[in-house]
Amino acid sequence: MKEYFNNIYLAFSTIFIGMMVTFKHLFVPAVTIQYPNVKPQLPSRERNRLYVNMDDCIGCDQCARACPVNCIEIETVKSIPGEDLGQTTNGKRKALWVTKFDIDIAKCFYCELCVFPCPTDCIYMTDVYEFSEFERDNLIYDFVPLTEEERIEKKENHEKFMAEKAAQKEAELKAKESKNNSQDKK
Amino acid sequence: MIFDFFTKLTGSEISASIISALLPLFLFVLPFALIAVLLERKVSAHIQDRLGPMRVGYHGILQTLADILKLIQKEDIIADSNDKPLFNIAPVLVFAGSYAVFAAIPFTSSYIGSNINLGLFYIIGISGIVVIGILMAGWASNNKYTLLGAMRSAAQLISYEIPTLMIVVTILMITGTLNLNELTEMQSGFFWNWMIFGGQATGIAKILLIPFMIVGFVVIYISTLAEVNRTPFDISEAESELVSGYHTEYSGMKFAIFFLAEYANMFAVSAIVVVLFFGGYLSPIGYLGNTLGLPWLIPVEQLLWFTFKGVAFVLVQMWLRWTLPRLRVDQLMAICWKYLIPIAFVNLLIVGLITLI
Amino acid sequence: MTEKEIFEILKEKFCETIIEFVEAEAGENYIKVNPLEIDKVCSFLFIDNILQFDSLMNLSAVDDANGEKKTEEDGSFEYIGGTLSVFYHLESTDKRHKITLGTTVEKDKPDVVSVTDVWEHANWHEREAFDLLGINFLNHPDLRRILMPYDWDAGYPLRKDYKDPDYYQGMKVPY
Amino acid sequence: MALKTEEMTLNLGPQHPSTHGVLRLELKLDGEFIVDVIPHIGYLHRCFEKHAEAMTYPQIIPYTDRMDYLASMYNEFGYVVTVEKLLGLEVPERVEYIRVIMGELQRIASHLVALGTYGADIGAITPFLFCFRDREKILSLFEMTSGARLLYNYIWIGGVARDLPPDFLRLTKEFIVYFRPKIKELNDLLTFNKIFIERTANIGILPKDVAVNYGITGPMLRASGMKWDLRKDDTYSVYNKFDFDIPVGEGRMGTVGDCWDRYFVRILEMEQSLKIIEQAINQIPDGDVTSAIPKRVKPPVGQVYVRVENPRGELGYFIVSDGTLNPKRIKVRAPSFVNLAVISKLCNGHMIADVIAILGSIDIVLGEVDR
Repeated sequence: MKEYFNNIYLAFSTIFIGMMVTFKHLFVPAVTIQYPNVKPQLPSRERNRLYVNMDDCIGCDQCARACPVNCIEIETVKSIPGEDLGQTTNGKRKALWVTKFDIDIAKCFYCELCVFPCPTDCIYMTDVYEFSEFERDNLIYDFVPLTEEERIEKKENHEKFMAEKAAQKEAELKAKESKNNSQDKK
Repeated sequence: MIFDFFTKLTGSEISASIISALLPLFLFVLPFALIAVLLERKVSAHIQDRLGPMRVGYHGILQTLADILKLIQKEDIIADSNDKPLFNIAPVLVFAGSYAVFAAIPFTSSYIGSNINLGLFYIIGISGIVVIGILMAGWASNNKYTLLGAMRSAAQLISYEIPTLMIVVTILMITGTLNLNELTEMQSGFFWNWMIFGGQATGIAKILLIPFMIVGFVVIYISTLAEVNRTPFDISEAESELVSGYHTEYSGMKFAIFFLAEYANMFAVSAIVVVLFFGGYLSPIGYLGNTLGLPWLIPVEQLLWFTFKGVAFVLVQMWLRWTLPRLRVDQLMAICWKYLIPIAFVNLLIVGLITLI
Repeated sequence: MTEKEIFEILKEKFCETIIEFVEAEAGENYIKVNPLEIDKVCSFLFIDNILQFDSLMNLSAVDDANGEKKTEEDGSFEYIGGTLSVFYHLESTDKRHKITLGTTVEKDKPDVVSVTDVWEHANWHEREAFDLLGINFLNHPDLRRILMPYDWDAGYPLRKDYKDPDYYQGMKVPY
Repeated sequence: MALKTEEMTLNLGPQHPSTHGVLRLELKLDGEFIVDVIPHIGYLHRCFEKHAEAMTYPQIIPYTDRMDYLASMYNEFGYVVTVEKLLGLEVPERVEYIRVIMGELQRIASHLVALGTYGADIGAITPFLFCFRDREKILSLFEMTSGARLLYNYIWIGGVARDLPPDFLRLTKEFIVYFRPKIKELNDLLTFNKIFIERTANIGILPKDVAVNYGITGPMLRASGMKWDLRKDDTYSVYNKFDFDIPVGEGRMGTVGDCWDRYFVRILEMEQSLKIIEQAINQIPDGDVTSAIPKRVKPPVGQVYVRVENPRGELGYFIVSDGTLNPKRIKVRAPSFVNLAVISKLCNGHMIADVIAILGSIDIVLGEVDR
């Protein structure tokens, strides 16, 4: 019997305490923000969309190797002598044409492992976070500043250079051989 | 009253009854449901330190309209294995049950849908249709979750009618009438004449009655809360167990009708509590119409008072909902059979003895 | 109690079934047990008053990848022969000592006796080992796949030479 | 004549509001009563262990985040401790302190989700939002430290990715001051509510010996009355430098080891975590946090099993190294995976609503169950 009334008492008192808590919260200002109108202040270490500053990129492929999901694809072409690619901001001389630097941001899982090994600090994560697209292909970001023709041209240049070099070598070799041959004949 | 007025106006009893039957729907139930849904969302949001809907209109006041528009546009999905006729009738029945209650509710002294002598009895009886509707919905959906929800709901609604009736009988013993209009008029005067303060009784009987009337009010409030499936008694649509209970399979407009019925019901039971214990449409402090000498103002004021009282109880229902966890089905039954019914019985007995004084 | 002492006790009890005490270059040492006797050893460890290994911390199966590697033309490879291992990490919550048991089975006939009778904990871990590495636990009460679909018939994914099937229930697997 | 009845099979999940992910429970019902529960898992199996075999040791860290996504910091912590043991690496003291602060903050965040969703399972939505509101504060602290709110990749082998930001310690102190009254508020609102007690006390009782035999760990084991916490009993990092208690279930509202105990142990643990954080903030030394990070992680041939006290229990990593850059095998002893196995034993004889209560009190994260 005692328990019976105790139960009733407990039920009413605890419900009353709970209701007082919720009643107080009716007048507490909201902790949420009205998102698209008000945007949160993001800390400086925010890890969102990847960005590559191609002026500084030397095409060393370290970020692509560090990536656990292989979302970075880099292709490079060696420059031919006489071409000046300029320097990076921390004084490294660039020696490679980067003809492909694709980041598939749909694959990226924002671990930031690619940022740390970069020798020129040119790949980093920004605080841009709204970048949904209707087409999945639009999420593959191409960072190379060169136009399509330029890329082909660089490749061709390199191939041509290599071919010339090979031809030169061959010619040298031939010259050598013929020299040897003539020596042999002698 | 209003029916006679329309009979005179249109000259035909049929059209008059149709008009007076539809009047509360368009004047009261639909707008109320629209506001109540928004209110529920706003109350819950502010309790939870949020703001709730904010984007449609100023502070989201048009949100429910937008929702209704969305629900109307939605495809009406009927699964292959549903029992189609029952599936389609169920929401109608549920709404009919809860809407029919409004027929006997006295909104003002000059408007009552149907001023029948068995008003209270009629309300208790007609709301039983809701149980049939819910059982139908649960069965016809052909889904185990809905079936469980419907079974729980039926058991719950039928059990909780007993304490409700018991308290109604308690009131009946004091007032001696089932006519809601008369019942309200018997509480006229100032607020100390309300049933919760012992009604028209005087002297020692009044003082003795007050605690038992409060107990009676608490019991009937809890049991009506259970009858409209609100937390902590919402086991029939317990979303964490039964997904959504008996209306899991419903979508679009049919779901909206269930929703409408739920909010109509919330007000209906609040209205009953108000009529029984809080003087119905009566003003606690007198009428502005009397002081200004404008007799037509009095019904308007009464309607405002009635709505105010009803909405206050609806707000308490919401407040409870966003505070409390849910009971288990056996505990729900235990509360009814072990606590509410014995207390209501004892209350009935004591009030009966007091009225003899 | 150190691992060595426990090993001595076990050696006294089961001279021929305990195969050896393996000292690792790095990490932890373990006691190698015959796979068909492991349940006896474990129930002894569980019941014995001095040892009281009442808790199995972990049970893990490993593909040792030590068979003869046969590489196909398309780069896929297969191990012929080789072994699978199962490691049991035991602990006594009362006496506060831990040991590791290990057992090695041939890949062609990976039969290990289940220790579910001793520790209920082993139940799901053994199912996982069966699911992912195909170790057949004898006397297990409910040896079904646990993480992979029940009708997965393309082999055991954690084996080093596992190859994705082309289709699973009509769906192309590598999307 | 007895009425003929038959069992009903009810599939709870894989899509269900309160299975905390994609768990499927096959319930055999006799009316509302449970005859048998058969859990089916694997709907979120993402082959972590297979993936890990193809990756270098540092690359695995972001993957461990994704196992128990509510306690990512602790998953990293456990993994990193294991690899460091394999390498025989000593880390600077400041790193250890940072790891402990992060770990304990993560424990609070994780318990807040557990408690909040448990309230929602029982039917109270408001505590759920209150808990998430407080958790967001912790996530903001993590965000300013590591840059991400959920999957941090912050604790690295041999150190942490970056030093703490300048006002981190001040904000953490502020958080502690802010959070203590919130625990009381939660207690008022939910813990001591009569309906909540009715729903959880004496439900799903797990005795101590059964718990040990099933390998149950963490708050669940402690709720069964066993004083067992790896931070004290098999200490790692710098936990031996702090003074804190191990709360155990006392059966205050029912029997020892019931759902209410499991719930309440988590609340008490949050208070202990606050205590640890306070001490750690006061003791934290200065130093370089990245000095011990090795350039190439190439452990010697060997194997190691290391366990840490994850918010959900004993998180163990078993790593077999074959001396290359990639591990040969990583096996994760996931606490949720182990704790979930006991559900069929706990549920017998209870009702459908109790299954939800029991499942919530186990506090599973399906990402970790299926890996």
